[in-house]
Amino acid sequence: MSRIFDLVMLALLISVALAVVRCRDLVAAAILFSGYSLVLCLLWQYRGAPDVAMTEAAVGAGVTTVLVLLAVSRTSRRER
Amino acid sequence: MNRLLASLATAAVGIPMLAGVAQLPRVGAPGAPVHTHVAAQYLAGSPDATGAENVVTGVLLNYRAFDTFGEVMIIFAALAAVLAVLSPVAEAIGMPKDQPSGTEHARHRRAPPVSPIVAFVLRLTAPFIIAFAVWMMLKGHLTPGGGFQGGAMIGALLILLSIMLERDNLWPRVPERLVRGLQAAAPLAFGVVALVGVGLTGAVLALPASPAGHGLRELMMLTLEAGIGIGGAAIILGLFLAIRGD
Amino acid sequence: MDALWWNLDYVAAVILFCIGLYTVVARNNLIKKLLGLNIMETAVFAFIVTTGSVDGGAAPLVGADALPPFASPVPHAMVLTGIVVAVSVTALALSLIVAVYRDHRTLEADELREID
Amino acid sequence: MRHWLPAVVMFPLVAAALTPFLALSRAHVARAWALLVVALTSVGAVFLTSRLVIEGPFSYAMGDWSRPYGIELRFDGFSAAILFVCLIHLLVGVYSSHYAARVISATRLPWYYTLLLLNFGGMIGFAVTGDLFNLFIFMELVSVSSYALVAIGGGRVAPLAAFRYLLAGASSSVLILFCIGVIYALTGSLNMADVSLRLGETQAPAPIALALGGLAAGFMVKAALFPLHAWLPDAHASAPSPISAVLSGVVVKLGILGLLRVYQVFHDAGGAQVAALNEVLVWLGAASILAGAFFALFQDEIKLILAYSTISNIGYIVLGLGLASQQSITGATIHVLNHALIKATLFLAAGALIHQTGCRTLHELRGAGHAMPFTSFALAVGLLAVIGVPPLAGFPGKWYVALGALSAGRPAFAMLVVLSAVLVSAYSARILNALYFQPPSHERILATHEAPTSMLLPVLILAALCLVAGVLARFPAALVGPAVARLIAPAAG
Repeated sequence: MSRIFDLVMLALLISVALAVVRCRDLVAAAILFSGYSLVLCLLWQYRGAPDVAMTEAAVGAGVTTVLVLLAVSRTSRRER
Repeated sequence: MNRLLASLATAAVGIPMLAGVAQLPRVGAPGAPVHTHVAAQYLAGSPDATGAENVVTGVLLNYRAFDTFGEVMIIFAALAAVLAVLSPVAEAIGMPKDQPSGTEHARHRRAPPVSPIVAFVLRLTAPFIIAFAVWMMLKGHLTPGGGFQGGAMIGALLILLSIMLERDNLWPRVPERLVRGLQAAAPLAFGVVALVGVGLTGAVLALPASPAGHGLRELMMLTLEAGIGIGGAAIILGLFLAIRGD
Repeated sequence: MDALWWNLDYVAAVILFCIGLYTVVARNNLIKKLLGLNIMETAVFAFIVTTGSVDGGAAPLVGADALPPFASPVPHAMVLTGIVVAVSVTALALSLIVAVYRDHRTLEADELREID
Repeated sequence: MRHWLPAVVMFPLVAAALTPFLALSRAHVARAWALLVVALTSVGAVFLTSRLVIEGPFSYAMGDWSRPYGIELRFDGFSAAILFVCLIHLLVGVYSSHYAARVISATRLPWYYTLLLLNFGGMIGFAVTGDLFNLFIFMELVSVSSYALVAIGGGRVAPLAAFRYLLAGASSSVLILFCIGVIYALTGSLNMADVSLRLGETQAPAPIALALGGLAAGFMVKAALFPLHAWLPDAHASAPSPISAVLSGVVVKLGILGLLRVYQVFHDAGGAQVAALNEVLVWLGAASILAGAFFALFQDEIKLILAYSTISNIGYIVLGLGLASQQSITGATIHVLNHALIKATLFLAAGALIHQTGCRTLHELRGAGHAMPFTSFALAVGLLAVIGVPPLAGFPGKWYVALGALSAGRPAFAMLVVLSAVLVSAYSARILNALYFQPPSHERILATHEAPTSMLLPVLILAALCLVAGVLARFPAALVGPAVARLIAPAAG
């Protein structure tokens, strides 16, 4: 059973990563990247690494996404 | 043409990786060297050797404290770097006059007002976020969590508060020397603990392991956790304010 | 080939790494390149955490009632530090992007290449 | 005082973190503090090197945890390079007072000195650590401070060049971290000496080849070896001149020192794979020599010529490593140190020319030799040294590499080393011709006077050192000899 959960999470991870890459709107890409970090956080919590999961959630989903959105607000939102 | 080149480069890196990774010990195999060599010693000797039931914090603050010192220096270097790149280039000779930063500030001040719902929810949850972050910082060596996770949480909260309070200029004017002191809290904590460690145990970054020194070891670990937390929060807020253009 | 089936987690990490590398090399927008770099970094972190995992392993908390086997704590310490390094590099990259936009008013690599 | 080794690393870094607290926005306080810190650390470096000469390599267990449970700092022949790191950072600090005040805006100056100290401490940490993950952390610390120092001068090209440098550097760092993860998965330890032993026992050739190839590729990007060099010219040319001197003199050598550590770790494990890597390094080194010198011929901006010259000189060093004979690796290590002095002289002298005349291209700098005699003299000494003219610093490194090529039974590469001096002298002659033998075409050349002493003194000291290092090359060779011998010794396993 545990193997299935792993494979589902990994498949979800890869699909969200592809979505981040293909998405033209940078704000949407930043939000998707925040989702990517949360899926990663869940996977690590399941893998028995609570410290790392918490850090990835707080820093990866939190701070990185806020900084990317801030930079997008000061530059251009659309990727040509 | 560019896409072909990129996919060739990616394949040139990816395929050897797959080949190499396939022969690694099976994922989760208990007999793998990852579990039998150094990690086994850490897990076996952890509570008394390092004074931390959370072995990851024990590794971060005791066995490999020098790594964490390097990590703390890197996040400080990021703050120095961002401020070096984005500080206004006003009066350097021969430099085109940068756009007057005055308009930059005005643009932020006219940012859309924060909706009352967000303001109320934030005022309601702020104390709980702080309580949880401080608890995680100070209990980091017993339960999952630690200095940096608490610091990141307080940093995120300060970012939210800065957006909300700055609009109706309640944002406190903190003297610059205090700000720079808080931002250097983590390297300072490591410097102090290293010196005290040399005094007590004769080795840099060593925490006193003898039963008599357990109380002192606990205090030194808390100093490190608090330094990392406060330093991390101040730096994350500093990064946010710098990239926003203050 | 069954080795690849058992190490599927590693394979997924390598696939993520390749997605990130392709994005950094092929995509045109500087912010998208940066997101690709972040995907590469998180892929390596996923790989390192997975190397430390053990079947039915609990978190490395050796409290009174904790039962072995425990996940290896060293990869967790490495990835914790790695995440901090990643956010540092990302913050600096974003400030460089803002500086580039302030001078050139564009973030597209091909337009920027014509300027210098 | 056996705590010198950790003190030499931690003191400059904690002092760097305190610089903004002490200086706030007063640049002169930051500069004085930085110079004091670098001077004190240099005393420690001299003490450590003297202890190395007396006792041989020694190590220090951080946190009193013995190998492999804690982090171990190890000071061996290659770590003695921190003497040159201290020297160049000291002279760049003195040089920066006048130069930086004009080029960098007042609000950024305190951060300029903070980043310089961080770069300095990170480089020392990288040179003395004996732990793989610690190596990665100090490499990142040096990289982050270098990216920002390239962009601190502002201008149209600098931020973009810094971003490209960041992408190349961060991608190679990620690859290096991945390989450290593979090594940890294989051996369960991060201590270099312990890993080297345990790698010899594992029978998994594919991951060992992956780790070796990945680490080598990552450090090749950091050292800007030929096919992976695209980020260097713009970054080193658009950075402020004192930073270009630090980048080309010290930071680029981080990749070479990394390669040496990789050789030490994989010495017993992959005999065949290490031989294959040597072959790759030999051909890439040769290509780097020619490509760097060739591209330098067609540049008009003086700092771009010097940047491409760095790529060419990295080619000599990597060629020496690839030939894997006692003489060639000793020659490569000597050239790492001497090239740091030469390129620092060249970039600081060129910076003085640009600072006084405001002109950056050879065409505009015509006739500057007569207007600024001392600076141009130092530049000429540096150029002769880069060609490899015997008494000067460029000669011993190349000479040992050529001898090493002969003893390794590959005379073609010895010929390449000697003949490539023609290409190098071509671009050097272009600069000398523009400075001395052309009538000044730019009106500002006539009006300029010599650079201020705070800039002139470091340049002249470095020019003198180019001569001293050329004559006294025996001492670094002796210092590094045993470390190189251990590298060549046949695999124990």
